[in-house]
Amino acid sequence: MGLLGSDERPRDIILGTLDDLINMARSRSMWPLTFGIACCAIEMMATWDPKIDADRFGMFFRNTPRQADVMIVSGTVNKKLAKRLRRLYDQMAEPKWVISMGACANQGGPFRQGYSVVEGVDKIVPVDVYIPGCPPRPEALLQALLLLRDKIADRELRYQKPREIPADYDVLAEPGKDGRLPVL
Amino acid sequence: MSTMSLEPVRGRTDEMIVNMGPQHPATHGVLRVVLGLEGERITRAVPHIGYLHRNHEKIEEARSYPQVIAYTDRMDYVSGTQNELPFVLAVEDMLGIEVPDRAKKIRTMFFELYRLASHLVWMGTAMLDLGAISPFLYTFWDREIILGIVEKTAGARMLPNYYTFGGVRRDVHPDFFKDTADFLDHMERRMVDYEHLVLESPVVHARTIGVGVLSKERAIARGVSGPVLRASGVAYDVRKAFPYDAYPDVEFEIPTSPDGDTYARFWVRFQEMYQSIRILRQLVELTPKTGPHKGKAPARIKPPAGERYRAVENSRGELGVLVVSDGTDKPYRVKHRGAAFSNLQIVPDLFVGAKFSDSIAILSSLDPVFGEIDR
Amino acid sequence: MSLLQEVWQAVKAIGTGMATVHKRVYEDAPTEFYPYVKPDLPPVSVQSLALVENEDGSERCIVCLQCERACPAQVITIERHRNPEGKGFLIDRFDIDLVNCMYCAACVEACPVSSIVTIQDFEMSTYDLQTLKADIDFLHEQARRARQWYSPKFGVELRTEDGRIEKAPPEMQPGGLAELLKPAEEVDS
Amino acid sequence: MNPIPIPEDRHFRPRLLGYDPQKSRPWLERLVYSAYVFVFWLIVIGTYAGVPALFEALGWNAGWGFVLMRALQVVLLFLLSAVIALLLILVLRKYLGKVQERYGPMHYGPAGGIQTVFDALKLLAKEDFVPAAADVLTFRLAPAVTFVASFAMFAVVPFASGWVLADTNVGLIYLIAVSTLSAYGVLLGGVSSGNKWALIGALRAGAQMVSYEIPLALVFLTVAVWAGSLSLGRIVDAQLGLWNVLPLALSFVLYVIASLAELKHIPFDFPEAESELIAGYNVEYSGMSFAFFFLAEFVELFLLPALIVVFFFGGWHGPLFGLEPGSLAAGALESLYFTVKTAVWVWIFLWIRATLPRYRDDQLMEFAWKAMIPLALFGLVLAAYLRLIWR
Repeated sequence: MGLLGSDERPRDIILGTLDDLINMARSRSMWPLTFGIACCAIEMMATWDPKIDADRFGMFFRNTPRQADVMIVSGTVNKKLAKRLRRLYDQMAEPKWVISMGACANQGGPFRQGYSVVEGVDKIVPVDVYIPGCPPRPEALLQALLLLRDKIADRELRYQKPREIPADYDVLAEPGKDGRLPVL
Repeated sequence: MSTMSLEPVRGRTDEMIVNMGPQHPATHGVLRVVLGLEGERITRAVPHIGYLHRNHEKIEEARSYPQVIAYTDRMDYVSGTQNELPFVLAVEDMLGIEVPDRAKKIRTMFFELYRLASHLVWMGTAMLDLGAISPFLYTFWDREIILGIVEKTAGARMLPNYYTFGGVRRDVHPDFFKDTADFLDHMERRMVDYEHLVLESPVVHARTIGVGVLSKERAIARGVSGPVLRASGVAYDVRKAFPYDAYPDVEFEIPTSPDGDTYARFWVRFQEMYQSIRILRQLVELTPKTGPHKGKAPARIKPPAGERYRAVENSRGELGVLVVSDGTDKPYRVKHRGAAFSNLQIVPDLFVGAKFSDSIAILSSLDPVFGEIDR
Repeated sequence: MSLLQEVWQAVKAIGTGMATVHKRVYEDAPTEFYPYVKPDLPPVSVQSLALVENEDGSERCIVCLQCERACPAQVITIERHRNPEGKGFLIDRFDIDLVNCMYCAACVEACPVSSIVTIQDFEMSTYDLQTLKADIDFLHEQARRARQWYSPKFGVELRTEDGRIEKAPPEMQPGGLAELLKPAEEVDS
Repeated sequence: MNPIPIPEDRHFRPRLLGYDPQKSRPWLERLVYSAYVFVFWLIVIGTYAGVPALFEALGWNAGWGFVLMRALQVVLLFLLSAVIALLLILVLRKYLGKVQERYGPMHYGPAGGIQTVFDALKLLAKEDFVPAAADVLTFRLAPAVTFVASFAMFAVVPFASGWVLADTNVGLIYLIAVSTLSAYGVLLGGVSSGNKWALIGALRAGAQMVSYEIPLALVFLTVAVWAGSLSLGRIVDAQLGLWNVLPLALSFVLYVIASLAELKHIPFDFPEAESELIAGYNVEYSGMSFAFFFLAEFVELFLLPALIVVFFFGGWHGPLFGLEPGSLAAGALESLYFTVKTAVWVWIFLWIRATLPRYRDDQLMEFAWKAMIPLALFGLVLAAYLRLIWR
C-alpha cells in the first residue's frame, strides 16, 4: 500500500522514506473491526484478554468499519452472510486488510460440503493472512496479526497484495440479478 | 401483521426502521434484529437468523457416529463438551453401553467446568454491553484458566472432542483434580469481586431491574428453558428432572427467581455459578483417582434401528438431540433441540415497548450463541 | 431517611466497585509475552499433525487407511499400491489438507501404529494457503522438527538429539499412562 | 506482483523487534510520561511566559504585534492540545491495562511511548471518507466545530496567576457558551452523516445537553456568587485561604456529575455508546475527521478536570517556598501545581471509566431534572446565605 492509498510504489527517495514511515505507522496501529461470526470469535476476543493482550501491539477493536483497518473473518461465512461481509469490506476506509481466521473462513473447513457455506472467504474479499486451526489458538491469531504487520511495514512485501478484489458473483449476487453486486 | 412487517408504515414519519446487526457489537454474533424505533422506544422487532447456518444436521447424517461428536462441538461453541453429551447419551442408550462410574464423574466435571466458562463469557460480554470494560477482561482471564485445565487433559481449548461412547477418550491428567481444586479456590475469591462489579452495582440495578419482564406463563408458552426460564420462577432443570451421568450423586440446588426481569436472569446465572462450584467441589472429592475412564464399546458403532431422544441441561438450557438410526453406521437423522434457539423466541415479546438501550441489556441476558441457533 | 440511605447505599456500592477495580493495579499481570516467549503447551495439545518415521528413517505408516476413514472433515487423501516384494502396501500419496482440518485428532486415535501424531506447532499462519496443503514430505519434516508428540497408543514421545525416539517421562504423560509408567512403589505410596 | 516467497520450512514467523520486553519496566514508563509532562510544561511556560517576554523584548506588544503574539500563543496551545491528546490516550490505554491485569501498549517505542504517535500518523494517512447520504459541508464542518469548541475553552483557563490567554471578567459566561458549542458539533456530525445510528447518537447528545447544562450553569452561578466575580482568575484568587470544595461541597458533587455528562464519559456516554450505537455520532467518520473528534474528546478530558480544579480546588495555589509571586519561577511552579491537581482529577475520571457501566439516557435526564436542578438551586441559596454570614 503506497502513500495515501495509491498502488504505485514511489521511486523518489524522499517520498519512498515517507512511504516507509507511514506504512510503519499503519503496521503499528492496526485496529480490527469488531465482527465475530462463530467459534473463532471467542478466541478472537481471547486474544485481547490478559494472557495474550494484543493491545501490547497497539491493536484495539473499533465497532464501525469506517474506523477499522483490519477485518478478522472469524468463522463460517455462508451465502447469506457473504453479502454483508462484502459490504462491510467495501465500507472500510482504505487502506484495509483482511485476516481469514480458522478453517471455515479459509476454505469452508469441515462445513465446506454444506449447500450454504462459502468455500473460502477469499472468493469475496482479498485475504492477506490465513490462519489454520479450528479454532486457532489466540497466539496463532496474534502471530497472524504480526505477520500482517510485517507485510505492511516491509518494503518488498507490501506491494504483494492482490489488488483485484475478488467477487464470486454466484455468492454475492441476489437471485435474479446476475452480474451485478447486490443492493442490500 | 404490523409487528412482523419490515416495511415502514406508509404515512408514518415518527417511526424509524433500524437494522441492528449482523455486524453489531451487542448481538453476540450474527443476529440481525430489525427494529422500529419511536424515539428511543421500540415499536416493532423482527429477529432474523440464519447468518451462521452451516448444515449441522445434514452433514451429521453423512458422518459415522464417532465422527458426529466432533461436529456437535461446533454448535454451542462457548460451552464445548456440553454439546457432545446428549448425542453420546442417546447412542449409549441405543446400544446399551455401560459407562463406568468414574467416567460419568469425569464427564460431569468437564460439563460443569464448561458451564463456568460459558457463564464467565456471558458475564464479560453482558457487562461489555452495559458499558463496563474491566469485568470482560477479568472473566476472560478466569476462563483462560479453565481452558488451560481442559487442554491439559483433552488436548484442545474450546472444542475438545473429548467425550466418546462409553466414557471419555483418555484419562484425565494427573494434575486435573488438583488444578480444579486450585481453580475453585481462585474462583471463589473472584466471585466476591464479580458480585461487587455486577450484582451490587447501582448502575446495573438501574439498567436491569424491571426491564424485560418475562412472565411465567409466557416463558412456558414460548418453550424457554435454562436460566431464562428459572429466572421467571419455574424450577425446571434437566439435571434434576431427568438426571444423567453423575448428577444423582451430587447435591445442588436450582436457583429460581420470581421476578422474571433482566436482573433476575443475571442473578440466576450468578447463583448457577455458585452451584457449579459446589458440584465441582463435591466431584473433586468423590471421583476415584484411578480406574477405568471408558466402558466397553463396540469397535463399529451400529445402533439398532430405532430412535432416541436425550437432553441435558447445558449453560443455556435444555439441549436435546433426537437420533434416528436405520441400523447402519451413519445416523439416519440427527435433530438438535437448541436451548438458545428456543430462548431467542421471546426477543420480539421483550423488545417491543422497551427502550433501545434496554434491548441491549435484554439480549445480553438471554445469552444467545449463534452456532447453536442457526446450526 | 430511606432516600438518604438509598443514596448512601449507591455511593458505597460504587465505591466498593471502584476499589475492586483499583486493587488490580498492585497485582502482576498474567500476560505471556507471546512472540518473545513461546507458550508452554501441554504435550497432548492438538495444534498440528505430523507423520512420524521410524528411527532408521523408514516409513512407520502401514497405509491401512484407518485415519482416512475416521476423519470427520474428510481432509486426508491416501493413495497406495501393493508392495511388489514382501507384504503390505507402499504409499503413493499421503496428503492432509491442514486448511480444512478440524483438529479433532480422530485420525491420531485411529492410527494403529502411532504414525500420525499430534504436535504442538501452532505457528502455522501464512500468506499463502498452499503452504498448508501438507504432503508426506512436509508431514515428515514437521515430525522431525517437533521436539515431542503425542498419540493415544504410545503416549508422549520425544526425539533425542541423536534422532532416537523415546518415551517421555511419566510427568509429561497424560492421565492413565502416567500412572502406568510410574514405578510400582511410587504408586503405592 | 510476485507471490510472497515461501520459506524453506513453510513457516512464516513474525519478526521480533530488537529488544526483549519480557517484563514491564515501570521506570521506563515513568520516564516516558515524565518526558510528555515535561514537554507539556515547557509549552505552557513558553506560551504564557516565553512568548510575551519575547514580544516585550522585541517591543511588539501593541497593535499588530499584540495580535501576532496572541496568534503565536494559540498555535502553541494547539501544539499543547496535541501533546495532551497523545499523552492522555496513552495514559488511558496503559491505565486500563493496569486495572485489567494486562499491560497495554508496550512494544512500540520505550514502554509503548510512541504508540499514539503511530496512531495519529496512521489516521492522518487514512482515507477520509464522505458517505453518499451525507450532507458534505456539515459533515466536514462538524469535527472542526467540536474541536474548536473544546479548544476555545483554553482561552480562559488560568494555568498560573496571570497565565491566561484572556482574563476576561465574563469568563464563566464564555465557558457556558463555548462548552455548549461542542455538543453542537456532535449534533451536526450525527445528523449530517445520513446514518441512523449517528442520528440516534446526535439526538441523544442534544437531549443530554439540555438536561445537564442547567445544573452546570447553576453551579457556575454558585461559584460566582461565592467568589463575587465571573472571572476565573478572581475565582481562583478567592480560594487562597479555603478551597471551594469545603463550603460548596454539594455544588462540587453536582459539578463532577455534570462534567461527566458534558464529557460524554462513562457512565453517561450515550452519544457514543459503543455497544449500543456502534460508535454513535462518529459512526461514519474515518481518518482525520475521526481523529479530530478523538482529539476533542481528550482535550475535554483535560479541560473539564482542569475546570474542577479551578472552581473547587484552588487552581494554581500551592506553597511557593518564598518565590516572588509573578516571577517566571513562581509561574512555572504554580502551573505545575495546577497540572498535578488536574492529573489527579483526570485519573479519577479514568478510574470511573474503568469501573462503571453505562446508565440509560432517560435516567440521566430524569436525574438531572428531578434531582440535580433542585439540589443545585439549594446549593446556590446555601452559598449565598453562607457568604452573607461569613464574609
